[in-house]
Amino acid sequence: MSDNKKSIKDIFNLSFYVRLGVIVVVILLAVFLYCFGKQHTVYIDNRTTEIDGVSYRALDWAEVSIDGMDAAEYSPRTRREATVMRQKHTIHVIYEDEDFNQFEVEGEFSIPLNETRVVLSLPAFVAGLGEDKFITEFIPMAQLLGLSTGQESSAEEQITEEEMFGDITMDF
Amino acid sequence: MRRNIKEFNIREFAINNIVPIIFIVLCIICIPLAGYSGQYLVSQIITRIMRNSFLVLSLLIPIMAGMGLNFGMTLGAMAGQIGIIFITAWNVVGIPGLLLAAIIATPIAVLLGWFCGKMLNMAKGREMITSYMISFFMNGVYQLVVLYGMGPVIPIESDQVILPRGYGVRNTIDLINVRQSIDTFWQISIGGINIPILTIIFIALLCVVIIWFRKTKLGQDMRAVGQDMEVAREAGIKVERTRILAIVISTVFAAYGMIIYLSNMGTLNTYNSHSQIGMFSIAALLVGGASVSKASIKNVFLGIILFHLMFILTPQAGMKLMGQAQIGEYFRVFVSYGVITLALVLYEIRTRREKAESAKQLAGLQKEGAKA
Amino acid sequence: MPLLEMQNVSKEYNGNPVLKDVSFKLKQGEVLGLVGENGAGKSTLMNILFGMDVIHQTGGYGGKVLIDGKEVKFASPLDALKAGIGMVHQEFSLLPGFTAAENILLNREPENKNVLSLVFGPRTNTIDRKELQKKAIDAITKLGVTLDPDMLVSEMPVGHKQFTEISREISKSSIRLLVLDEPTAVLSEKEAEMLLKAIRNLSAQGISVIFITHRLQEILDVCNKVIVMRDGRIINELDAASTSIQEMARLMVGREVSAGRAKEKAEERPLSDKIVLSIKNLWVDMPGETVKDVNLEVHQGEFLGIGGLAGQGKIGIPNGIMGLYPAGGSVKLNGQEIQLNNPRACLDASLAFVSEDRRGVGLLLDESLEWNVAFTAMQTQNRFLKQYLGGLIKWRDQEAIKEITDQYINELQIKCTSSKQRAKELSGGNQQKICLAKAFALQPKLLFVSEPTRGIDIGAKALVLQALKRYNRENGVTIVMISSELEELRQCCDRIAIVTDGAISGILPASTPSEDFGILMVGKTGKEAK
Amino acid sequence: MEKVKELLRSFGLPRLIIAGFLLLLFIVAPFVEINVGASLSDTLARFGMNSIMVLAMVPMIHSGCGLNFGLPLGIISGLLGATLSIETGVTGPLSFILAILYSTPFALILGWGYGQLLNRVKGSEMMIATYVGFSSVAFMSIMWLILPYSSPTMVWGYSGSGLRTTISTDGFYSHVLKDFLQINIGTLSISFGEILFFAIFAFIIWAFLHTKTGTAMTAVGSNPIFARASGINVNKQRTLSVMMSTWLGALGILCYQQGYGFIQLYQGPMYMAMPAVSAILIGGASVNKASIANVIIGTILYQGIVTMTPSVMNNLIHTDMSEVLRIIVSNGMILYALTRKTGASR
Repeated sequence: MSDNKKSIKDIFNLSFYVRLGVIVVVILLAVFLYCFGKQHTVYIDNRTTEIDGVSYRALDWAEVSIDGMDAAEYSPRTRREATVMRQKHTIHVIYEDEDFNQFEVEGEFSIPLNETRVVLSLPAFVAGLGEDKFITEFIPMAQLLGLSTGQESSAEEQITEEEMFGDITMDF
Repeated sequence: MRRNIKEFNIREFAINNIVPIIFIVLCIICIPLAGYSGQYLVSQIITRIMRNSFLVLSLLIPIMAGMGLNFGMTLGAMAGQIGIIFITAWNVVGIPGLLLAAIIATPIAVLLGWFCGKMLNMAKGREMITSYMISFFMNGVYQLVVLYGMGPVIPIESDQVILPRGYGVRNTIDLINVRQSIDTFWQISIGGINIPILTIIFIALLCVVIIWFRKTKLGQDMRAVGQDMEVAREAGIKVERTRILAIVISTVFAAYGMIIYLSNMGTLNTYNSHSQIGMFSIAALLVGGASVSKASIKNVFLGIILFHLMFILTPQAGMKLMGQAQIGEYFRVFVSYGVITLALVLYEIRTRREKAESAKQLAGLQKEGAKA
Repeated sequence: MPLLEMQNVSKEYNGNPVLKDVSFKLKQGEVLGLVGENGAGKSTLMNILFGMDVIHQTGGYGGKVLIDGKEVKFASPLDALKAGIGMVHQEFSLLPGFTAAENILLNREPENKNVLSLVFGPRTNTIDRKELQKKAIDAITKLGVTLDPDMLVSEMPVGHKQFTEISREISKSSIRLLVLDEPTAVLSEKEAEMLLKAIRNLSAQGISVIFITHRLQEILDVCNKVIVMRDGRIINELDAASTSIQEMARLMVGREVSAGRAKEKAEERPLSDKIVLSIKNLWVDMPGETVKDVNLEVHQGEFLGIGGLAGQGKIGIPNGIMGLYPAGGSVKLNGQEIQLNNPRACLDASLAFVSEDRRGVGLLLDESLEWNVAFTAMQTQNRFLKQYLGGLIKWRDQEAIKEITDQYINELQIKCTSSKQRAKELSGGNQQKICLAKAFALQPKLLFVSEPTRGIDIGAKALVLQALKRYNRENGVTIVMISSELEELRQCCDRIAIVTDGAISGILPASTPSEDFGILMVGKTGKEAK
Repeated sequence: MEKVKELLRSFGLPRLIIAGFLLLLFIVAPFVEINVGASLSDTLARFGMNSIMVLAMVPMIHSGCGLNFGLPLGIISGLLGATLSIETGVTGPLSFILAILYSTPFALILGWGYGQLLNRVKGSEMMIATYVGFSSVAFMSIMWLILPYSSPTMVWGYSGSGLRTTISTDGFYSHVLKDFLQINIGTLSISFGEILFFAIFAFIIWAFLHTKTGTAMTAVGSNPIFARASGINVNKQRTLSVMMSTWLGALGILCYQQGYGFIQLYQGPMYMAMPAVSAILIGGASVNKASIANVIIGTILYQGIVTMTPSVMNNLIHTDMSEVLRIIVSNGMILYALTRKTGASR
């Protein structure tokens, strides 16, 4: 009977630590993959915005490039989207003010980990506000206005019995 | 006398390989009927080998442990799908996304496999029907989790994944962000046919793992348990535990296989992608000449090639022959089920015939005695 | 100091003593022959030595087992293995798809350590094939036989399987004592010779052997001493060099004729000239009880016993005739050829059979006693049926069935709550009586009864035997009874046939002294006795 | 106390849970504004539709062939009978009788072949039966497309060939049994026609099991070696039982169609064996023992749950989980029966 009782030494042997290590490594890997592989959509917004009671006017003309990708031109009230992975990004903005003076601003920003879609306000960025100010959570217009999306009523999907057992003519 | 032996061998060979032979004949008939170009067929076959071989390979280990065809591999597929649902909801893309899905799927698959193994230990001698029913039962549990649990109980927020009503996962999920990310990561083109090297590396790796596994102590124990549980038990092998491990390993591989499969397909049918996977994988393996008690890597690849050739050809052949593609579609379903039935029946009959051999020997002995 | 010593070992099963006061010593390198009839207590003795579960579950044993002079009590066979005791059983415990080497080192394979085993546990170490091969060859050489380590067990002749089994035991490094249970029973003569040589080899290397066999010549050939057991006692300890087959055989079966038993002996009756059943060149493929070539004639109204040691084929005879196992040859009942492999034909010819496998063949365990008693008669003879619509509908006649069942319950004193009770709820003895009732209900002309007293208590035994005897004497039904217990046969039978190696080795009147039967049982008539 | 325990054991825990659950549903029902009378009549109507298919399990369980997962084969015979009957154009109750007559030879021939097959694979009947059922459904899917049916009620309108996936039995035998002898008491309506139809066949099976042949069949299932030693031709009995099961399966689907109002072709019969199998198991049968009582209790419990859960659930938590629950309960029941040690006494 004495064989069946494992002493503490038997449990905490090398194998135990290696296993623990492997589990930790796998969990760390998972966290890393989550951060690394998560895709974010950045809506770069060039429109007049009001933050903390201060109004920032839209830029008259701007050329923006994120992470050195192809630059895009922005006139006032433009919104373009960029899909990026990871959290930390660089942004490079060339803009003109009313007097056609060109300025070049380069900066870094990081997207909150669990935000899939964020809005980056160019005027706020150029004005040199903090990261938490010029990056805001993306709220769909319809939801903002309190409307139903219309999708809701049409797309209520019904799961029927056949679907539960699978279609026998499916491809494989 | 010599000639006799040779004839006997050919007949024996034909009987033992009746399923692959039927398929080869079927494909030979269908190729001219369907009228596809060789290049198209080859590229299709390659795509499908890449898509499915991981799934089919996952069946090998339970066969080695004498537990028959693991219809419970559907459980692994479910685990893989849950992983995929999570990464899609989180918007983790590309190969990192798939890796993350695999990491999420692993503990779920281990748990499900353990449950399945426990159940099968309670139903020794009828593992196959039981694993089949387990897949049905767990399908219900999966529906419960995915259709009602995801959203309110398991926190998932994503319009891409969750139904507009606020809970439950959509019927189909577009996997655009992970679609073929493994295949296109490193791909070379030979004669207009794209060959995904990374996928091939993965599959080759699994083959190596299986070959290596056969050489381990655990692999040896599984073969022992598969041949005779009582003898293995007497020798001190933990039979029950070994059987559970076989199912767990199979389930985990099936989960990875499902992730590869889905990433290749590019869409997830939340409620039925998994349900037919087990059936098709098993049919493919049997088409390759495997039986309930014996299967090798060779069977897997031959099986996938033949089975999918038929899969690609029949709708077109049906179209040309009968004017209805649907006939071909039903035909391939019929063939899949038919192959499984035939293989199971042949296996039973063969086992029976072996048992009857000893009586013949005795009768022979008696005759010899009478002569002498 | 002796390697193994047993002191006053005794054992009871449910109050029945099966081992009484067994004491012996075994020195290192000695070969001890152990002989005795089935049920003499040999297997119980070995079970005690190995600490088998049956022993613990039935209340342990009395006396002492000493190894190297120290008392041991093994909790399980694994403990016995650790102490260096190995056993080779009669049934092979081999994996057909493994090679000899793999079987020899089953679950003791040498391993190559690898990194993955730290994560996934030691079972992911790979097997060191070379080392495995080497160890296997070592064991085979130690045994001194020729055996290809790469041969699959399924392709081996029986002898090689036996060698593989023994090699497995001696490949265990600590092995000091090897128990061989009838190792030569399945071997050809040549193979048996090789095995005997191997035993001598082992003995020369200092391994002690306990050799259980029915082939007495082999005992003389290899053993240093012989222990003869009977009825749970050691009857005599003999020096193998100075004994003879006759002496051993006599000791094995010989019984002191007590006054009480003599009365039970069957009275001598004149044998009818009419032959009811004649069997010619019968072979039966019954696993473990193969019948090779049986020729036998049964006379009208007699009570014929068939005896012999277990595994020799006596049980195969009725099972083959009644179509339960594949059989061939010719069987004639009253001159009419009976179709073999067709149970219905036998039943239609008024043969009946009480199987030795009560639970497997003899009873519908999940059904009522009524069904068990009446079923066969109903199906084969259309009795206990009410017929409607001119016989189109044959309705079960519940009253008639109950009547006949109650009749037999009274006659055979079957203990049950009612005739509706399910058969599996009865005790072994009462189940056996139900089997008899089923056969009697068939009103057969000839009745085969196979091992009617196996596994039932003494009281029930006597009742069953009495019932059979009465049925034979009063109804004039010819009975052929197969039993492993010679004494039992001698109580009821007129003549007793002995089966050895799948054939009849002799038929003697029941009054013949039991030594003569003993000789018939153990010897391949004459050849080994000479 | 011991007796209560014994009773509980014999009744089986899962069965108790299911019965308790159903009882709970009926208790809760009035509080969530569900008409108990209507629910009851619904349950009974479903009982009438499904009971014969459940009854079809009995002969094969009795002969030891296990649960008839190959029921789709019987259903296909029924479908052949149904489509042939409609093809002739006969309407009204007569078409129902015709459908039964037409399906009988198919059921007997298919059942015979199926029985022969099962005799060759003793010990793993259930797995092979499942796949025989599936292959036959797939095969018939092809047949429905190419068989030369011409009745406009059945073939696809636009192509003029191939049968529709669902065919209405309106004007033919829709509700022939359901409307026969229907009695309405308040909200409760009971169709005695269906129940009578079931009762007739249940009686026939019960009576059959009391005849010589029926006794032999039971013995074959109870202990095939005993039966063989008693001179019974085991294979013949098994084949007979399979033929009976298949024929009852054919009748069962016809009975189902008349209540449901539609004939479902193609993949329709695929998974129809599962509800029938789990119903009889819920009723207290095991893999090798079943009685008519098991059929009745099982069908009522199973159909009761199927009808009650959706309405109660919907009114209670505004979520219809009933379909999923049904899958879990019915397959869980089959799983329970398969993994029970006593189920494998042979």
